[in-house]
Amino acid sequence: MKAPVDYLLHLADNALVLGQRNAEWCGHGPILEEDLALANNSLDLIGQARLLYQHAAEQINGDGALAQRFAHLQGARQEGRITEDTLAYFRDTAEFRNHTVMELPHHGPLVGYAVSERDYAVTIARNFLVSALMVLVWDRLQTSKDAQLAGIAAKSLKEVRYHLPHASDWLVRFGDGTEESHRRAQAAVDHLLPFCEAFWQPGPAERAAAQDGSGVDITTLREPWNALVDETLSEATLTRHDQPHEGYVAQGHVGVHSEHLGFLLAEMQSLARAHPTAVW
Amino acid sequence: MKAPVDYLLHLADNALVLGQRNAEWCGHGPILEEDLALANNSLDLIGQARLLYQHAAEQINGDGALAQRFAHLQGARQEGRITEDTLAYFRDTAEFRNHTVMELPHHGPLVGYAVSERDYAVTIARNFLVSALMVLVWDRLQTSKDAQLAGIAAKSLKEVRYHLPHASDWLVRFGDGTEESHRRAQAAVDHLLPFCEAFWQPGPAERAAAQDGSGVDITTLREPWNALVDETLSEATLTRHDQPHEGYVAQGHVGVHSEHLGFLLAEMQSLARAHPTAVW
Amino acid sequence: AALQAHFDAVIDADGKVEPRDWMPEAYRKTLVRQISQHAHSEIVGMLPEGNWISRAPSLKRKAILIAKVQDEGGHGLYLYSAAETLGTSRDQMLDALHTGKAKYSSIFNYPTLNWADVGVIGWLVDGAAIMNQIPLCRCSYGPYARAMIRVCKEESFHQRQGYEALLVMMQGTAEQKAMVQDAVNRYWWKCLAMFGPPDADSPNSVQGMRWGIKRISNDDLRQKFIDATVPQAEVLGVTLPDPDLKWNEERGHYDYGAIDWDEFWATVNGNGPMNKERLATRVKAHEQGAWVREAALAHAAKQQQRQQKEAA
Amino acid sequence: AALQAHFDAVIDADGKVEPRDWMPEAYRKTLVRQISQHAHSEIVGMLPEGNWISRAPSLKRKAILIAKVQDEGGHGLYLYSAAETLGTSRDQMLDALHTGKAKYSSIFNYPTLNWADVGVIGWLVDGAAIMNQIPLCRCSYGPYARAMIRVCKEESFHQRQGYEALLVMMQGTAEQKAMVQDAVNRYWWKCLAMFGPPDADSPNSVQGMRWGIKRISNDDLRQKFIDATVPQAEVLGVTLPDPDLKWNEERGHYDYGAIDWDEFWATVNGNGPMNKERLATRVKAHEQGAWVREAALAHAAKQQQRQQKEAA
Repeated sequence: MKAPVDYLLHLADNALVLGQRNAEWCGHGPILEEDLALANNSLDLIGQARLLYQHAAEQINGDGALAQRFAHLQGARQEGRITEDTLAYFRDTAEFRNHTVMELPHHGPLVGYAVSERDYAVTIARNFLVSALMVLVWDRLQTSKDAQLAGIAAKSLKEVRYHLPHASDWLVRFGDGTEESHRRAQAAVDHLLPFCEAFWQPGPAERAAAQDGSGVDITTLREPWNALVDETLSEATLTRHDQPHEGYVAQGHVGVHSEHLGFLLAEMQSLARAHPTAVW
Repeated sequence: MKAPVDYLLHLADNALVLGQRNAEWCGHGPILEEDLALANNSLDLIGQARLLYQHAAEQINGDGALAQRFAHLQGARQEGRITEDTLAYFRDTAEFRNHTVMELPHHGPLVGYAVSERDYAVTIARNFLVSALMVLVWDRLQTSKDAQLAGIAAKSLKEVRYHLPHASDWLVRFGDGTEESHRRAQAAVDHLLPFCEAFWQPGPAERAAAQDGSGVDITTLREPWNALVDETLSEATLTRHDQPHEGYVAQGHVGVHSEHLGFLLAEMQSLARAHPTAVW
Repeated sequence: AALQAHFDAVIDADGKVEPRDWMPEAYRKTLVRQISQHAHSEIVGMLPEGNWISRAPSLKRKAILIAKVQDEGGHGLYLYSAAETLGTSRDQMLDALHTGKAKYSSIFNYPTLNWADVGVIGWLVDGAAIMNQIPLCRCSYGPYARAMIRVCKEESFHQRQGYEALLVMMQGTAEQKAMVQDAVNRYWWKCLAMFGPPDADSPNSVQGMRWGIKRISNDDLRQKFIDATVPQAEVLGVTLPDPDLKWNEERGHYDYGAIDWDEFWATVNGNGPMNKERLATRVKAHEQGAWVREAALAHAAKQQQRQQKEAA
Repeated sequence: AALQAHFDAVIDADGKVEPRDWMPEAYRKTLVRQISQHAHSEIVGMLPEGNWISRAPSLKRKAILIAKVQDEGGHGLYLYSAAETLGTSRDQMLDALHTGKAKYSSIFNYPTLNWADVGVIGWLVDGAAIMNQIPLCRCSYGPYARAMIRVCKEESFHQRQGYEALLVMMQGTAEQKAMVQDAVNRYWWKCLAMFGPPDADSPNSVQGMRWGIKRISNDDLRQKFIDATVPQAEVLGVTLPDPDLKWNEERGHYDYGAIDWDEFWATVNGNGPMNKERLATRVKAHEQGAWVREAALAHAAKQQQRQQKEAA
């Protein structure tokens, strides 16, 4: 069996959008080793996204109703068929299904068209919070009833098992480092944690996948995720202020994003969209 | 007679790109009054660009050879004809003919994909240097042999006669203000002045227009421009370090831009290019 | 007591209170709070629309949008001036905004996610704002009433422009129509909440009515807005996202569904989708602009010194 | 003197000098200068290509580009390590770069203006770099020679990838072909200048040859590069922007036109199109990363203290 296309797109969009963000540091990192580490993280994520989009594209091309649903995406097709690039480069903001936290810029809360210096603490805190989720998700997805997805999960799990300690080691260094690094790390965690609440409010695609055994019931991962997060935050001498969660829960995974994704996609898709029939 | 299309595009691109940059401050200005002043400046510039693009579009649509040259621009056409929006939204970076100085971000020298806070001193210094040029250019173009361009010039002259004192008053406040504002203003002027050298190296379109009487021989404006610049810099207690000019002269006006224009256009054109047949 | 009697008489006669007139402290405070909140809303309200200036899909729309956002800044300016006539400086008001003491319209704590949001803000948000504001053109405090006359005139213009932009989009591609519907779906309920809590739960209103600062109740304004908007939505060809919305012959009004007041209050209390982002952006602009303001002051002081020397 | 004699003997026998060996101060200095300059070139060289990562037009090309830029950073790392074996720290070398005392390859002072620039940098810039670097794989200083073997292997891979990307574009749309030609037009002459001034004007070369640090002359390398590249350009279908470029049967080489050395020297001396931008970007990254490095040090110190306490 195959996982629902929208579930694959959710996983793929998460990986692509975070990979796009992390690659922004390339050439601008605080230490050369970190330029390399983030480039590596980004490469892994884009690799995961490609496998997931390819898997989704195969299903779309093989199913008349799905093909119809995606018929408006005309770019980067090969012999009329949708490719990984059609899905990455020709969907609009509202069609992306990544969690909002993936698309946030590397700084504190600001509106979409504000500019600000990048803050490595935000980058590290996000990579930590997301990797802590994904080690759990990919581990479970190894036993997905969708064998192809299970294979992608096994590969991705190996990768995220590098990402998580990288991010958590740095978060500990920041939290338990200097006064400035502690302040930045705490601010980053305070900024990002509320966006993580969305992890536990699965959308229709995640629920469908959990039901048919191709996906994971994400709500069962909340406790182990909390344990991972609490352990590292405690080692980092950082405090959690997000419980209980009050107010808005981010909805990127059901297509209602922050103001930031539009700008990210405008840049990412600009060249591909200017040449929709080109092969690269 | 009509001015050469490439000359009109040069003037239009200057106005549009600087208008786009100045509008970035909207909602982020240092004082509410400045948000309004820059929005006003931007509105004037976009208004000028529209008149110039419309004038260019008429010529292109009315001339088979020109129509052929622009045939690859398929977006935002009306009944198959090129519009102002075709020219603004569907040309690529290398087809833009604005001076490089117009496209620079509101900060000091950095590569295209670097991020930095905006510096109002850069904004003001650029508006000053450019307005000082354009009061002279529009004044001369009032007697262009292209009557339509002469009309646009008369209107634009009135506008830039507001822009110039606005920018020069602020430049004086900065130069003759606090230590920090002086330092920022001097750095901005040092950063931007070398890009102005390009004003005096007209490209083929400007030379053709000067020759046929539709344009202005820009090199004759160098002295009066220097006088305007020197007077204000002196009042601002700022120093000119750009004479004699050594090294690279910016070439945006002949299509070889900085790394910044690509990002500006990616954002500006994103929505229009995603919907090339739409009417807004 | 004579002063109070005079004030009461002016109010009762539907006259205008002017800055030089005596007024009760509570009246002054209420007005400062309301006018500055309105001014802050204009300023914060520049951000959601400002978000689309760089990406406006045609030069004409870009110019219209810049002009509109500029008008909002202008409204902020007159409203701050009107509030200043009551003895509170712009700096004090900005400080109250930046420290979270003063509020602004909660509608601006939602993001603008597609280009149609700009049109929908014009049509629905400005439309709702006008409904709220028209009665203020007759409010008892002169400077506020006069500012509101100008604001309302410009807002009506914006509302028509917004609606017109949506009409064009609804005649366009399938994607354009989908954008409009998506924007309407996200904004409709938030606009209904703009009129404030139901009259039963609205404690400030009675005193406001007495003072001629508030003239029509929240629920009445909301009903008026709905009744005016439904036919416009039909002309446009969008569906308003309320299955309970239907004409009630008996009442002579549209019935409508239940507003999610929990969501409204969460947003008012700082937990909406963009409260932190909007406020932090304003604070950042102000802080990063400090050197500009300081430079202007320093230069003015130097100029004055020089003039005094010359005069001496 | 015995040390000098041993050193000379190793050099003459084409042997390897190792970090523990005695070496003349001038040899050490020359190597530090050359290796650190090379390392800086790798690091600064991440920027022109890094400029296109966010806009790479397909996921495959995005992944290839990230991997390539990452490799460049990796080259920077081994080269800094090789230079550190000569007793200069990475911090010292970075400081020399950031204060403008150390140079980096001037080719990176040109902007990347369209996507084909990425392919052209792989094909021509990396191609020229490899020509320069292959002889260094046999250079007399062991750590440098070994670093260069790895660097050259990866660079050759990048060069083939760059060329392959261009081949695909040249089979594509008219716009894609135009991008490739435009990029070649902008980079061709700069690449020829990468081999350095003509032999007649190149004073450092003799000592470098003697020490086995430089093994082939600038002009010879340049000719070799041109001879190798012209047929590749033909296969690709691009025109090299040199009307004087033609096969000289007699010499068995391509003749070529005059290089604009004024432009070259202006750029080397800091007045190229992007010298300020490249350097300022590196300085900014370093300065803004200071708190990160300080945090790592502070945390390591705390850890150590805790371990000592536990041990006590």
